[in-house]
This record gives sequence, C-alpha cells and structure tokens, in this order.
Amino acid sequence: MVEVASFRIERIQYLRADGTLAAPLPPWAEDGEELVRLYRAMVLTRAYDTKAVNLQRTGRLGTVASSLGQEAVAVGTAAAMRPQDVLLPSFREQGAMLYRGVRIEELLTFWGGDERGSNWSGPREDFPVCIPVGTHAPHAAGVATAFKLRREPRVAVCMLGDGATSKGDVYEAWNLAGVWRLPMVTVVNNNQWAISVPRSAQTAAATLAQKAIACGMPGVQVDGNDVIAVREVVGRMIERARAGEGPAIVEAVTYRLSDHTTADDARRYRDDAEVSAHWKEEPIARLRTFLTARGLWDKDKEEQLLAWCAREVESAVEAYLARAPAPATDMIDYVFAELPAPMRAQRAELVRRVARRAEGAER
Amino acid sequence: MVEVASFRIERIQYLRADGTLAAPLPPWAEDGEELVRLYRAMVLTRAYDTKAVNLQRTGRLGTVASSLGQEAVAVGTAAAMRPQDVLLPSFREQGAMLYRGVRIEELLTFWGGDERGSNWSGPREDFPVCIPVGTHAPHAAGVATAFKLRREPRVAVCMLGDGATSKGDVYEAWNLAGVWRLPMVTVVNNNQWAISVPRSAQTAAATLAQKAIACGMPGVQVDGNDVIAVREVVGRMIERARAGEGPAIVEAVTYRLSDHTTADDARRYRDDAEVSAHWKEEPIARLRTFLTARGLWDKDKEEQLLAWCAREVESAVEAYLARAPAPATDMIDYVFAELPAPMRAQRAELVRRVARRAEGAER
Amino acid sequence: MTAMTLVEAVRTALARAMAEDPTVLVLGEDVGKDGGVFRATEGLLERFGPERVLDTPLSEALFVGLAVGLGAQGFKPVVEFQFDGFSYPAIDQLVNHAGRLRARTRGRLSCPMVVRFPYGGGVRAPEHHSESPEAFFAHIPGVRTVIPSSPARAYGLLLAAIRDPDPVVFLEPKRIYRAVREEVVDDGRALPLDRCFVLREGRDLTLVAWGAMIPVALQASAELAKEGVSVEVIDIATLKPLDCATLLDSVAKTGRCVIVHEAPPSFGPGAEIAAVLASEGLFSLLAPVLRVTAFDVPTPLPRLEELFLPALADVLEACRRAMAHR
Amino acid sequence: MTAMTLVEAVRTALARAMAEDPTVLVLGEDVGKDGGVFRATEGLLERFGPERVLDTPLSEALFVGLAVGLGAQGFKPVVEFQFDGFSYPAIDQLVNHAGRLRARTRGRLSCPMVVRFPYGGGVRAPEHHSESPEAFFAHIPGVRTVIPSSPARAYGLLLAAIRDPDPVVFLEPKRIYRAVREEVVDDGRALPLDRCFVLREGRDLTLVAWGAMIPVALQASAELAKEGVSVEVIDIATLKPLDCATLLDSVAKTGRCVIVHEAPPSFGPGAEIAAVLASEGLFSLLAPVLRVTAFDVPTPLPRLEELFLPALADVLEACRRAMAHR
Ligand SMILES: Cc1ncc(C[n+]2csc(CCOP(=O)(O)OP(=O)(O)O)c2C)c(N)n1
Ligand SMILES: Cc1ncc(C[n+]2csc(CCOP(=O)(O)OP(=O)(O)O)c2C)c(N)n1
Ligand SMILES: [Mg+2]
Ligand SMILES: [Mg+2]
Repeated sequence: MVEVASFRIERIQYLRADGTLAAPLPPWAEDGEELVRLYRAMVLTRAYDTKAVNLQRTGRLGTVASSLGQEAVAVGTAAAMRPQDVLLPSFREQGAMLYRGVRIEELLTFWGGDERGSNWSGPREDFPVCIPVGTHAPHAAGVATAFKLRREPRVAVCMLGDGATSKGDVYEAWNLAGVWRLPMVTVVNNNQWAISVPRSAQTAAATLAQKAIACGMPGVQVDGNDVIAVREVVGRMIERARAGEGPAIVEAVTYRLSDHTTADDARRYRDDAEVSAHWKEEPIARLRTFLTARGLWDKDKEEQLLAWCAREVESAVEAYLARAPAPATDMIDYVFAELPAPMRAQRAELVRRVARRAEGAER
Repeated sequence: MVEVASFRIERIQYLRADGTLAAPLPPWAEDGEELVRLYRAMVLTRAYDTKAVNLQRTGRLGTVASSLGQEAVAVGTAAAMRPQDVLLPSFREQGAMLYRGVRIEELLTFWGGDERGSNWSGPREDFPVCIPVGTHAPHAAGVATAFKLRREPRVAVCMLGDGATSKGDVYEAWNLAGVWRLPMVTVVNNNQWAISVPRSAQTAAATLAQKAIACGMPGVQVDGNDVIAVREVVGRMIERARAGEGPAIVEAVTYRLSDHTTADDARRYRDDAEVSAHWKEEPIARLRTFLTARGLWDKDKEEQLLAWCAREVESAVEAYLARAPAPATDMIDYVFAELPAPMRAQRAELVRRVARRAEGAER
Repeated sequence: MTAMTLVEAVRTALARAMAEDPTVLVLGEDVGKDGGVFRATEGLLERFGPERVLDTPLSEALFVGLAVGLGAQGFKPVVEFQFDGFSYPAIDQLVNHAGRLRARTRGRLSCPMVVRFPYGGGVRAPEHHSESPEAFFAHIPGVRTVIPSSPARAYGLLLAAIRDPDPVVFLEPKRIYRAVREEVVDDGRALPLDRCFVLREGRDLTLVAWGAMIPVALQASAELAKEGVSVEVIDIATLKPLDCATLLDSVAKTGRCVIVHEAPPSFGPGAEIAAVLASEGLFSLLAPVLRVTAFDVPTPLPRLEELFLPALADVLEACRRAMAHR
Repeated sequence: MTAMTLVEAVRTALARAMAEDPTVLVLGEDVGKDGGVFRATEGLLERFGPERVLDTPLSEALFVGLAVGLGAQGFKPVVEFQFDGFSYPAIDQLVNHAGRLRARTRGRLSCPMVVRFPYGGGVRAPEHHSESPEAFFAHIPGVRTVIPSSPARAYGLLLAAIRDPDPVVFLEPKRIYRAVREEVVDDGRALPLDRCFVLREGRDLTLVAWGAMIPVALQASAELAKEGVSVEVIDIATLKPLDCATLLDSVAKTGRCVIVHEAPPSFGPGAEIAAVLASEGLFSLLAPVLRVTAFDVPTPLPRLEELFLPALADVLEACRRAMAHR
C-alpha cells in the first residue's frame, strides 16, 4: 500500500460576517477607492435585482433570477477580470455583466423577452446569459482554447452554480481544461440551492472545490459573501491562468436569499429561519461595516449612492419600456449569416402571418 | 486560509511483476485452489481472445476487442463478485463475463453479429456488452438504486476504461452514486490507451482513482496486472457497498498489449518498445511464477490446462458456426413486448423484403 | 368525478399508478418537496415517501440511463425532465439503450419507463422553456411518443404509458396545463396507446393536431362550421407509432388535410403525417396537404414568440386554402 | 487531377481548407497520430501540427460546445465524431447553442463549425456503428445538414461547409468511403450548399436519395432504363435547408417519386421530402410517393443488417410499383 497522490482544499476569507478582518488584506485592497468601487457595484446590482423582480411582478418583465445576497460573487469575479478576458455567465450573474459594461437597459431587454438585449454595446466578446445549466462550460473551454492557440494572455471565466457541478458537460469541459492546461477559470457560485435541491443532495463531495481534483487542477473555496476574498482568489487564479499555468475552480460559498426565480416560491421547500440566519452573512452590509470602520463610507455617501442607483435603474427602465419592438422578421434574418434560398418561402410566410394577425386583431 | 478537506490515494499490490510478493497475501489468497481458479480463468480468457482475433482475421467473426494482458482486471473483478451481483461490462470484459457464466459460444454469437448472443443462459440479470463508451455507468447507478430501494444485499459492478473516465455521463452516474450512497462499484480498467489516445492525454488527474474525490466516495488504485490485488481490493469495495457504506472506484492499472480492436493497427501510434516492456508485467506469467514457486502449478498442469482451453474454445466455435441464422423478423419482434398495431405493415414489408431478396439471389 | 386541469390529471394519474403498483417511482429535479416546477408531482412525496419520489442531482444526461437500470431491475421509473429545452441529453440513452435493450437481449432484459416533460410555447417563458422537440423523440426506434391534449386524455394516456412494458416519452403541453378544467374520473381506466382520437367528425377536411394545438384546431373547426365547412378534428395522441389507419380513413372521407403543430416544419412531426398521406392516401386527396407550423428558426424570446407559433388565424387561412380545391 | 476515394476526398478537402485558412482546426478522438479511425485526417497532424489537429479526450458531450467557443472566437473548428452512434450527445449543444448563437445575440457572436462523422450501414460493423441519424440533425434550426455521395461531391461540399459562416453537420457515408475512385481536382472549388444535384435526368420517375444510397439509385435507374423507364436521379446533398425547388421541378416533369434512405422511416428524413410533394407538388403526382427505407427498429447486428437496409431489389420494386400508376 503506497500513497500515490494527496490533496488539500483550502478556504479563504478576509472579511468576517461582522465586517472585521479575518486575515491581513491583500495589497490591492488597501486601496480604499477600489473597495468602494466593489461596494457600489454590489449595491447597484441589488438595486437592479429589486427592480427587476418588481417589474416582473407587475407584468413588465419575464421571469428573472435575482442574485440577492450573492452580489459579492458576481462583482468580485468581474473585478478580478481584465477587459480582454471573456465572461461566460449563467442566468444569475447580472452583477458581473453590469460590472463589465453590459447596460441595465440591455439586461432588461433580454429578460423582457427580446434578443436585442444580448447584442450589447459593452464587452462584445462576452457570452450571452446561459440558461441551460452548465452548457456554457464547454463554450468556455472553447474560448480558452482559442486564447491558448493564439497565445493571447486572456482568460475565459465561466460562472455557474452548485447545481451545475453535477452536470456531465461541465465535468467534460473541466477535464479538457485540465489536460490542455487551458486559461479557463470557473467560479462555482455555490448559493447552496439548485431550485429546491440543497447542496447536500447535489453531491457527496465535502466541497465543490474538490471537483477540481478529478481534473488535475487546483480547486479553492472562498467565502462568497466576502467580496475581497472573491476578488483576490479569483484574481489569483485568473492571473495564474493568464501566465499559462492552467485552469482552476473557485468555489464561492454564498447563499441564495431570494426565491430561485420570480416563478418560484422557496417557502415550499426551505425554512424562513434558514434564510434569516443567512441574512446575517450577506455581503453588502459586511463590506459597509468594514468601509465605515475604515472611514471610507458614511450615511451621506450611502444615501447618495442609493439615489444614484435608483436614477440609473429608473432611466434604464424607461428606455427599456420605450423601445420599439423588433420586426418579426428578425427571428429569421439573424439565424444564418445570409438567408438560405430555401428559407425565402418561410420568410414570406412570416410576413404574411404578421399581416394576417394584424388583420385578425383589427376585426 | 483554512484547510477544509484533504485526501489521499493509495495503490495496492501483492504480486510483483516478477511473481514475488510485495505484501502479505490476504487470507482468501492463502487458499491455493482459489488462486488456481483465477489462473485458469485468465488462461481461458486469453485462449478465447486469441481465437476470437483469429476468427475475425479469417472472416468468421466481426470486429473484436482483445483483452490480452488485461485478464487480471476482468477475472479479479468477477471473482470478487457474488452471483447475485450484477455486472455491467464494457466491450473488453469478456474475462469477467466468462467467469460469471456467459458461454464462449454466446460471446462468439454476439461478436459474430447476432443479438441472440446477449440472451445468455448464465447471469440473467447481467447487462449486455456496452459499446458506446461509458453509457452503461448510468445503468449501473439504476441497478444499484434498485438494490438499495429493495434493501437487497447486492452490488452493481460497472467496468469501463480509462477513456471512459472522461465522459460526462460516467461522472454524473458517479456523482449520483456518491450522494445516494448506492451499492455501485466501478472498476476503471486503465489499460493506458483509448484507441490512440494515451492516458496522459485523457486527463491531467494524477490518478484515475482520484476522480472519486469529486463524487465524495473512496477511490483506490491497484496493480491491475496483479489478480490478487484486483480480487482483494474490488472485493473489499464490493463488500463495503453491500454493507450499505456506498460506492467506490477502483482504478486497475494495466496495459493493452493488443491492438485496440481487430480494426486497429496500434503501430500507427505507439512504439513496439513500449509494448514489449509491458509484456514483462503481464498478469498470467506473473501468477504462474508465483503458483509454481508455491508448488501449486507445474508444466503438466499447464499443458493440461492449455489443452482443455483449446477444446472448450474449439467446441464453442463449432457450435457457434453451426447455429442456424435467426429469422429476419426477429429484428422487429423483440423491439416491443407486443408488436404495436401500426407496425404490422412494416413487419409484412420485411417479410416481403426477405422473399424479394431471396428471389433476387436465385436469379 | 372531479373537474381537473391537465396538470392535475397528470398528478392524479401519477398517484394512481404509484398506489396500484409499488414499482412505480418518480424521479427528476425538484419533483419532491417542491412538487415539480409545474406542481405535477405535488403531494407525491408526502404520500409515497422519499423512496418512491426521488429528487436527483442536476444531471439530465443521467436520467434515462438511470431509468434503464431501474427498468431492467423491475422498477417502472417515471422521469421528469424539467423543460423541453433540457430534454435533448435524453436522446443518446433513448436511442442507444432504452429503445433497444429488449431487442438487444432478445427479451432477456427490458426497461419500461416513462420520460415526461412539459413542452411547447405560448407561456412567455425564458429561453429554452418553449420548445416542441417531439420529432426528435418520435424518430427513435423502440420508443413511443405520446402527447395528451386534455385533462382526461392526460390521465388515461399517462396511466397507459406507465403500465406499458416499454419506454414511452410523454410530452405535456404546458400551455394548457391549467387552461381548462374537465371532469375526470379517477377510476384507473387507461386510454389506448397507438391510437389517434377523432375528436370531432367532419366531411370536408381533416384537421390534425396534438397537445396545445388541439384547442386551436377545435376552435378552427367551430369557425369553419359557420362557413359551412365540416371539419374532422383528429388528436394524434400517440405520435409514434402513428395510427395511420385512422388518418387514412379520415382523409379517404374528407379528401383534405391540414396539420397543425408548434415545432419547426422541416423534418418536423407533421412531415410524417403528410408523407403517409402522400403514399397511402394520395388518391383520396383533393387538395394539397398543408402544414401550419412554426418556422425553421430557434424559438424566439417571448416578444416575437406569438408570431413564431401557429394561431387560429393561420389555421383558418390554411383550411380555407385547402377548401378552395374542390 | 487524381483518382480518389470518398474518404481521400474528405482528407484532401480538409487539407486544402487548413492550408488556405489558418483558423481551420480539426478536433476529435484519434484524429491526430492515428489519422482518424477511417483515416480521414491522416497526415494532417504531420502537416499542420498539434495546434491545428487536436486529439480530444473521450467526451462527445463536449465537442460541439467546444466548437461554439472556438467559433465565437474566430476559429473554424471541424469536429469529428467517431461514429454515427456516438453523435447523439451533439444534439443538445447544436439545438441549444450552435444553431442559435447568432440569432440569440442578433449577430454579435456566431459559431461557424463543421461537425462531421461517418454514418450508415452496410459495413458489418459492431453495434452503434451503422446508424443513419440524419433526421435528428436536419430538424435542428440554424444548422445545415449536408451529405456527400461521391468523392467529388465530398470534396466540394466539405470545402463549402468549412467556408460557410454557420454550423454544418456533415455526414459521410462510410459504406462508400472506399467503394469507388473518381477524378477529383484539388483546386479549392467548392460546390454550392442548399442545392440538390440532378445526377441523371429522366422523364418518368424521380428517384431521390443521398449518401450511400446514391449508387443504389443510379444502379436502379440503369436497370429501369432497360425496361424503358426513364428515371431522374436526385442527390439531395444538402438535406437541410432542403432545395424544394429542384425536387418540385423534377416531379412536375415525372409525376412520380421514390425516396430511398437508410434511416428508419417514421419521422425520418424521407418524410419531409414526401411532405413537400404532398403540399406543393400534389397535382403533379401520378403515383403515390413511396419511401424505401429501413424499419422502425434499432439497427440490427450484421447478421440481419442486410435485410434492414434497403437494397436494389427493394428500390426496383418500389419504382415499378410507382410506374404501375399511369
Ligand atoms: C440543463 C438544465 N436543467 C434544468 C434547468 C432548470 N433549472 C434552472 S436553474 C436550476 C437550478 C440551478 O442550480 P444552480 O446551478 O445551483 O444555480 P442557481 O440557480 O442556484 O444559481 C434548474 C434545475 C436548466 N435551466 N437547465
Ligand atoms: C461514446 C463513444 N465514443 C467513441 C467510441 C469509439 N471508441 C471505441 S473504444 C474507444 C476508446 C475507449 O477507451 P477506454 O475507455 O480506455 O477503453 P479501452 O478500449 O481501452 O478498453 C473509442 C473512442 C465509442 N465506442 N463510444
Ligand atoms: Mg445554486
Ligand atoms: Mg483504455
């Protein structure tokens, strides 16, 4: 009996739930402005989420997945990326998308049921929201392969949930990333629930970070409610990948304070008490306490920020609601680079269908 | 930074390549008869494989995958199982199938292109050969779930290759087995090649056993050319699973001495020198040396065994070749429990097709 | 006798099947405490316990294979895929294993199972939640594809599917999950598989549909009746194997056929029906066989979805066009 | 100008495409040193190196997704699936991502790629190595399905597929990989996609086929010529989007159509062709549109495979049956 391999998984935290430090700050975090930037991004994300849920409830938006309580994962990850990196988000990473320059109006357009929302002006190479769980991990591997083949110092950053770690295609992508040493970092946003399925029913693995061991790459756990830890550890892994040292998995442990989506009622399957307990750990209050203690934040600033967020969101909502609908033919015209000749008849039929329905509506 | 989990992977060997002991034998292996039984099974497997390759070369059998050099994995695994357990083999585990009571004639019938070969008289609940790599791992999880739900002390044993460990469905099955604590043991037959892709290009994981860590179950590596180690470790994991302690992965490290299949020419992608080197480690000579040293085996016995194997194989070949073809309508009649009414017309067309072709052949 | 919605009928059939046969299991994502995202399995966990109603990890590629193993061991797994758009990983196992285990072992092993999922558009859902993939499933040998279009047929067909000794893919039209209530007697009476249902007899035109397009077809037939056109409405119900006899009989009488479905047209489910008519019913046809369908494009997001899906006006137009041939 | 087999033509086209466009990559299992199990990629590793010819782990569920990422980044991945029977995991990514990335982002991102694999029966291969799954792929919106039937068409169509800015599934009829040699000029000239090829003109009957059924169709047309029947043979080539115009023109002339394919009939590829005729060509039809196909059962092992697959005698019988209608 010989030991042929051994492994350890670490967990990293800087900011405790009470806003005190658990470890000396990483150098970049000594810059107060940087921390404030993270704080503002988290607050804006929450303002957006709150509004989006509201718009859905009042029938002006489709189903949306709030990231309430998980803002640190999204914002910390995006802040760790460079503009030339590519983000491949799931459906709950609006915080990261906003941070990277997708506009609120564009997010609303997408979740309002209009593809034009994914044709954003911001990070043009970033991937659109991926709704089938984990199916974007292979895309991230492909993007990372492209970077590697072109010898570009860029990293593909894939964000997915605890539930997604059970998916075979995610595993296949990770395994490829490992063996090809791809510049691909996966942030597992472990919010402890996959709709009604708790983390404990998702896998017997003690941590999700250790899934990396199966693929021969490092896996690290961070406190996902500690934006400093997320930014630091994801950043370390991204820079490592950029330097050609291969992929990594970062498990960010957080908690989904909201329902799964606006179509869900989480009280069916989890206790309010559990949720309340987790409110004590949420990332925004924690950072605010810390910033305030450091003299970097105060009530005035908070009020100004909230007012600014409200304006940002409101004006985006207005723009979203005011936008004229896309022509129906867009559904055909963007499928192929050029309309294949055999599809011309269908396009003509669509045009007739539009007219027919309009007629029907008139009568 | 806190360590939240740690893991180690061990490798187990009893019999060194030179036939000497690396560790004290497990109690069951003190029984000379048991060891001889394993030896005989390995030799029979090799005789079968040799014949099958031959039959293919002479046009009397379809493509086959020899298990030359890997007999210890198959035989050791089957010997560790109880009759009531269920085997889910890949396409290279004839050694295990034979050990469990599938007849040579039945194997030939299957590989000769006739489904009747999988309707064997032996272990009726065992699964047929699975050709799409790894797709039987989910079946094994299903069989194991059935055992668990019925509280039967039975184990599903899935055998697959190093290449199969890259498949997402295999991972999904393992992850489920972990979290449901299923009585499912997977033997990874790591013969170091997946057709032309070497183990090193399959995954960056240092061992295949450590893939178990991702799924929260034990993973162990054994010398797969040491039938004692295979029988012992797989047996331990099977009994552990039987006792309700959950699944495990055993990585048996062996070497594919043959071409991938009769349709392959391995010299295109690997050195003869590598193959020759591995001939020194193959499982049969190793055990023979050990048995001879213990006074359990001699030249006479060897000759008798080879003669017996030849007779067994020959008479099976005769029976196989003599078997009358199945009626063409079998291809329709066994698809559903009862022929659906809308398929009657197709069945009639098949009957006409048979007649038409016969006519054509006559002319 | 209770007035039920379609999803309630599904739930009632599941409960009935589980009560009468202890080997019936329900598996899938969120089928337990949550009762399924559409509540099709609501109450089953409480009633039958966690060994009959099993929440799986998020692993669709696993589901059918898991059911193959369970089926081979004498269970009858009923697996729920959460939405149509997540059902595609099922195809590999359905083609390569579920549909052939019996044939492959010449009857030694078999794997009864039901793979059910909500399908179709019209509920303004996010991407991937509004697809009609029935043609993919209907092309798989050894597997039945069944689609109910009313609470009573959901009840009777699902019972039949669960009792059937072979794999059945059961697609539930989510758009009409709660559209109407219908009296359904929970008496354990199954409806026959492999048979189409003539919902309304007619002389002039055969209107063929299934799932959520049935209410549209019925409405069309009512409208056309006002114009003096007598429409026979056929609910396909079992898409595969297809009950050609009923279709051919109908078209032999009417001479005209319009097929309505939500899936894209090319190599879609309606093609088979038209093909059967073109070969075995050709000389009855007085008019072209018309398909009223979606387009050969990915299901658009909700803003354009309505124009992607066929609606009453389109069905009427096609029927009138067919009737123009005398 | 060299006499090439079909698989050599595939290889030649791959090499040409790689030489002319540095973004073209070849990926798959055993495509490197081994040159692919059918040697379609032989020599490419040596010529273009390991950064253009990449052996992947054994992970089919990954392949198309990997290509989506590569395609979005400006590469043109050509992914080889080893056999038809292992191609099903491609469907999820093709439907949910490859076929809609361009539409989903309104043109911001796209993912050109070719997914190629050997398909079809008749080579007495083991289980899962003899399937004709083209109908599954042809139903996927946003994705082309192309099937060559000769060395020259393999060369020209594969070049076209690789140059095309959108995803193409390219099925190669393995049965005729090495059946004949044909002069192929390696001049980089592509053939048009989205067009059927009229291989032989005729007046009495349109015989439609693709892939390995083309030689059978041509043989049938020769046989029938002896009986005084003039057969027009159409090679579908691009199955989706289907060139209905060519088909309709032909049937407008001949009035009869027989479709031959190796896939099972129900909801199979031939159905779409028949459906197009039943709607847009009905009044040209003098005879039922007949399909000569496999059966709705899993591909049997080699011993019974010959009777599963359509052969000359069956095609002749169907053509004669069609000709009986005057
Ligand atoms: C492949 C697939 N299966 C099922 C679903 C339905 N679904 C949407 S989100 C979700 C749970 C996802 O859990 P997790 O990965 O933890 O992400 P979270 O929602 O918690 O952010 C499920 C099952 C889906 N979108 N995709
Ligand atoms: C899903 C799938 N993909 C590809 C193949 C073709 N193929 C047959 S065996 C094989 C390699 C398998 O390697 P491994 O799992 O190591 O098993 P081994 O052949 O070495 O026993 C491949 C790629 C297949 N049978 N199934
Ligand atoms: Mg989650
Ligand atoms: Mg191997």
